[in-house]
Amino acid sequence: MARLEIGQIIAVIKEKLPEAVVEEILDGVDPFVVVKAEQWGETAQLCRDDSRLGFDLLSCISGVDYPEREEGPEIEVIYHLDSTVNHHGITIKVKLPRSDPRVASVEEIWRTADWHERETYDLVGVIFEGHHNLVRILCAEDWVGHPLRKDYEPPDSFHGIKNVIY
Amino acid sequence: MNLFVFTNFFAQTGKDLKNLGDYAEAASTKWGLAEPGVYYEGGLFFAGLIKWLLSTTEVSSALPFAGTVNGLMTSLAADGSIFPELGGLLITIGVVFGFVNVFAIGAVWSERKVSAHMQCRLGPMEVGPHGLLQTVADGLKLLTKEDIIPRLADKPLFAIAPAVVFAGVLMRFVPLPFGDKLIASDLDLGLFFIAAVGAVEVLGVIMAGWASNNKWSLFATIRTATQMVSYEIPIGIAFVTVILCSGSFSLMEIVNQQGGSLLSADDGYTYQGWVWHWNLFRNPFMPILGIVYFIASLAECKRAPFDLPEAESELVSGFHTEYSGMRFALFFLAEYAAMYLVAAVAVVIFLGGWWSGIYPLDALGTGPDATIYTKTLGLLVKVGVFLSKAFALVFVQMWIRWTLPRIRLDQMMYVCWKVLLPISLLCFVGSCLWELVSGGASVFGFGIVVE
Amino acid sequence: MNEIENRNPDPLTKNVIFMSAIDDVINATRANSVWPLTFGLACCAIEMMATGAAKYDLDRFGSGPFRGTPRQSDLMIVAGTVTHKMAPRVKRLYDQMPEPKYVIAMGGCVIRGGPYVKHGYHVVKGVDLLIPVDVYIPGCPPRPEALLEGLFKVQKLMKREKILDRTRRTTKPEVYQPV
Amino acid sequence: MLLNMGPQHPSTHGVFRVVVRTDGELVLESESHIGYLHRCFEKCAEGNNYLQVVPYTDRMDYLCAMMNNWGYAAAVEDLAGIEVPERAEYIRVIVAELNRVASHLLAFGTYGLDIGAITPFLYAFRDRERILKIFEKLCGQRLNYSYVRVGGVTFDMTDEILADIEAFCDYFDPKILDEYDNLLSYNGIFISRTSNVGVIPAELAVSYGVTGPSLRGSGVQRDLRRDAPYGIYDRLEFDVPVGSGEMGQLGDCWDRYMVRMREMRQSIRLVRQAVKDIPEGPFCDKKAYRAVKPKAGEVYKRVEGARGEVGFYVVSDGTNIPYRVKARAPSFCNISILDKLTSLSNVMLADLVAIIGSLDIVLGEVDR
Repeated sequence: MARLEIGQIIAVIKEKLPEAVVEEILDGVDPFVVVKAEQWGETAQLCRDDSRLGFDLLSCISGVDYPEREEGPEIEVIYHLDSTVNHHGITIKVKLPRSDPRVASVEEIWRTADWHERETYDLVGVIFEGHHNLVRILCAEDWVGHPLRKDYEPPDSFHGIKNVIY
Repeated sequence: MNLFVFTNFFAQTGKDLKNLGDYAEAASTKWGLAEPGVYYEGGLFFAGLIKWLLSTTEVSSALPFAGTVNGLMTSLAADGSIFPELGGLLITIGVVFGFVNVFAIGAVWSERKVSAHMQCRLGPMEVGPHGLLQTVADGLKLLTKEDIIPRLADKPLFAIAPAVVFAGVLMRFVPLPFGDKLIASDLDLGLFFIAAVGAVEVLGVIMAGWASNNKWSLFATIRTATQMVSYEIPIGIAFVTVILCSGSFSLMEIVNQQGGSLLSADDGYTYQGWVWHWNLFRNPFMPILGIVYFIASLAECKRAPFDLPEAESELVSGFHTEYSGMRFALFFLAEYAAMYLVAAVAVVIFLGGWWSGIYPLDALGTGPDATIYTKTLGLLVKVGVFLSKAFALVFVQMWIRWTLPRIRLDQMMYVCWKVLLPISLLCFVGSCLWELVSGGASVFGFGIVVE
Repeated sequence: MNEIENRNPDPLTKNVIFMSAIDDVINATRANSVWPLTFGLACCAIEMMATGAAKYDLDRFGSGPFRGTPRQSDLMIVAGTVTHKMAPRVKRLYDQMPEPKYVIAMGGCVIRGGPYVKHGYHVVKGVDLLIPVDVYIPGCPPRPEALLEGLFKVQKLMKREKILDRTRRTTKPEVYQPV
Repeated sequence: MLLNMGPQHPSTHGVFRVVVRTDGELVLESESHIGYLHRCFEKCAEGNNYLQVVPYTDRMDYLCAMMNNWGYAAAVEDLAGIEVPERAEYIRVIVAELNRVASHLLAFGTYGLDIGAITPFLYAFRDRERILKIFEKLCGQRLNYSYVRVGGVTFDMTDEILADIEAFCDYFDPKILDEYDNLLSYNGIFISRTSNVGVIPAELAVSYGVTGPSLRGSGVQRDLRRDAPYGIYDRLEFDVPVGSGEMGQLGDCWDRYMVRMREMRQSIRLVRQAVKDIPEGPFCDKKAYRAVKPKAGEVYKRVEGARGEVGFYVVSDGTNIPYRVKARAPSFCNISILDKLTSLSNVMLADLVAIIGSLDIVLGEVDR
């Protein structure tokens, strides 16, 4: 297989799932596409299985909290996909409402998503539907809140240990 | 000091029970150690020592604690002030215990130094010259540490397990010579005793691991049980082969044979003892068997690469994970004592014991024209030769430990059952046939015929 | 003599000269055989390993044997950041060590949270909120020489111990009980 | 039997906890728990300005801090459109490759320790000290250098240090060949302990996001230095060693270990080339050195660290404080495969230690 440019990759996705891509921003430092949250599961499956794309490596899942968006408070989940065969990559974003951020889990497609999704749930509070074990991974089990939300306030003390000292 | 006060006390009470003077006189005549009625004033100990050194008669093993020390005590008892058997017992225990402790302290220090120099380091430097007193400091520190018995542990078992392990090792020193005439007790079944009492140590380790109520300890326990029980077998076969060739279980006897006619010409050894009379060169199978024994003995005393029971990276600290303070120190002592023990047994059964393998050197202090000085010198040489052989093997053990990685449990079992055991059995059969065909000749063709 | 007796009201330590001689011997052995617990948490652990390794060689001072189990160690070098998730374990390991025990807080994170003091919501701001600390070594991470210096400080502390005087330990605050 | 290994355990390379269900010595399944060193890197990054974040990146993967610095700096440079002087690029390659050697040395040493050989550890540290000495001369720190910064590097590389580096290469290159291979790599016990243990098939490795030497040990030809060149790597010659399965199945612990050993040699080769070609000129962008204020936007930048792909996803909202910095830590993905490996085949407890060691994790990076 050959290396594809970003435009060609988007074309392949659009060819199979015409509804999925809602927004594509190609002029930034890093081009990215925004995929409809409801269709993310199918898109992910396509990205891995289509031999022209061949995104077999999920590099990273990041969650970013945007409480002050014009469109309303949002949480973005960013997937950085990579292909070890074709040596190309793509950035896919899924935008979720901040009040109820739910998106399909892709841990069956890329096994590495298991821990990454747990981490995103832990720190940003995105709920990945279909994940087999969506519990906190980095913070303590009984930690309260999602620290990377912009309005997060750390607890004054945790289990009797003073946490804020000034 | 206390020892002698203690002995004297018993001697005083003993006087009332029995006419000790008569007994002592009879004994000294029997041993030919002291002229009857001679009273040693002052310097009692040294007088006895000189008297005993001058004696040429071989000490037999008629009494339970016969042998050198007891012979010495008997000569001391000539004045009727020391009850010989008890004194011999106490001194024997003292000597063995003292040796074990001093050796362990020295060995721990040298292990740390050896490892340090192998690893481009210096090792202990601050306590005493070149850190010589480092282990003493460690030992005293461990003595004064808090002794923790975990709440959920099986308390009685937990408490006595280190003592059982240590006793298991210490008991095996009983039939082990340190040099010519220097033996706690020359048991007739010496090698058998060593092999049998080895099981006590396993028992202690199992007790320790089980009683700790710690899963890591339990793992170590199971590993120890499998390992030590399995490796008893190649060791046992090595013992059997040596016994078969020598015709004796007694360690003294086995060593004496390897030295030839030196001290016991009247016992039927008609040849001069040289290096090739050592058991190692007795037949072509013996060197292989020696290596098998050495490997198995590494496993027996839990040294690398068989240090699975205390594998630090896997089982935290193995069976003594929960032990602190002095109880842990006892395990430590036992480990180093066992290191010396297996090395010394290897020296006895394969490497000619205290014989240097050079006839003139071995002959020092024997014969009709021997003086007190040559006799003393000869004794010292023999002790030196024996200890240096054993220490050389201990050094090899250390060397291996700091070089090789650890093997896995299944590989350890594989090595034992599928490599060492068949090889040792082959060597056993081979040695049998060799003895049968050659009539006891060594591999170099020199006759070793024991009548 | 009166003066000395006044300083030692404890009847057990009345025999001052004898006891101090014993103290000296025992303290000397303790100070020269400080076995640290293998307790590396983060970056400082690498420097702790480097201190034990060839160039700096902690073994020269008798502190070579890093013990894997707290039961056999005298010194806990808390090397690295302590987090809230780890805190109960640190406390438990400290409790498992036999007396007399000492703690070195190695590195900025252990002293007061280091660079994570402001935004590190999950970082314990100083291990002395959990366990009593004897010697603090600043640095991020401290150099091996600094750790050696910390060890000497601990040795100095050990040499001041009185074997029958248990007040030093009991007056140490029970700072934290895991909930 | 349920057995809890860690967080304080000699062989877990820090505060990593595995709960294993065992049947005797056999490990039936395992469950990894991380987060005992969660130091909130991402929260800290949101509270400091772009230049102040650099020291936090050191403390993620403290064994190859240079690469983490570089990853972050490159991300911010892309975002703010800062040109890095050519000399700085060369210096970056030199320090990063030296740091890779230092990191692999430590991996070699601690792996020996895990397997039960203690002496290799000391040997590795002896040689590692030489690299640290060079770094100390260069930037005054032994571990967390913060040397590679946005717009260049902190200090210039003097000729004296270059000479030191060359001397180190001359000393070290033949050394790996002879001493280390004799000591550990081809030791019979070592091979029997590591070959055919913890075999990661290539597909599984990719699916689990395993990168770096652990992925190359499974025979996958993937190295960002060659596949997606950054810095000046496209001007330098080097090979990408991959596992060959010469001692057992492809992708076993021995392969992963050996890839690291061979990579050290390639790193030395790269250092030699960079030292030879290093141009004169400025070593940093003085303006970027004082303040960075990129336009709103986002970037994901990856570099090849000693453990795999170090990625930084940086979002800017136009101020001098990053809106969000997400770090993609290679160890985080690499160690997530552990549970799968124990369920794939029945490993023994000693093998579990060998597998963890061969994945070469740094907990500071796993938990961040």
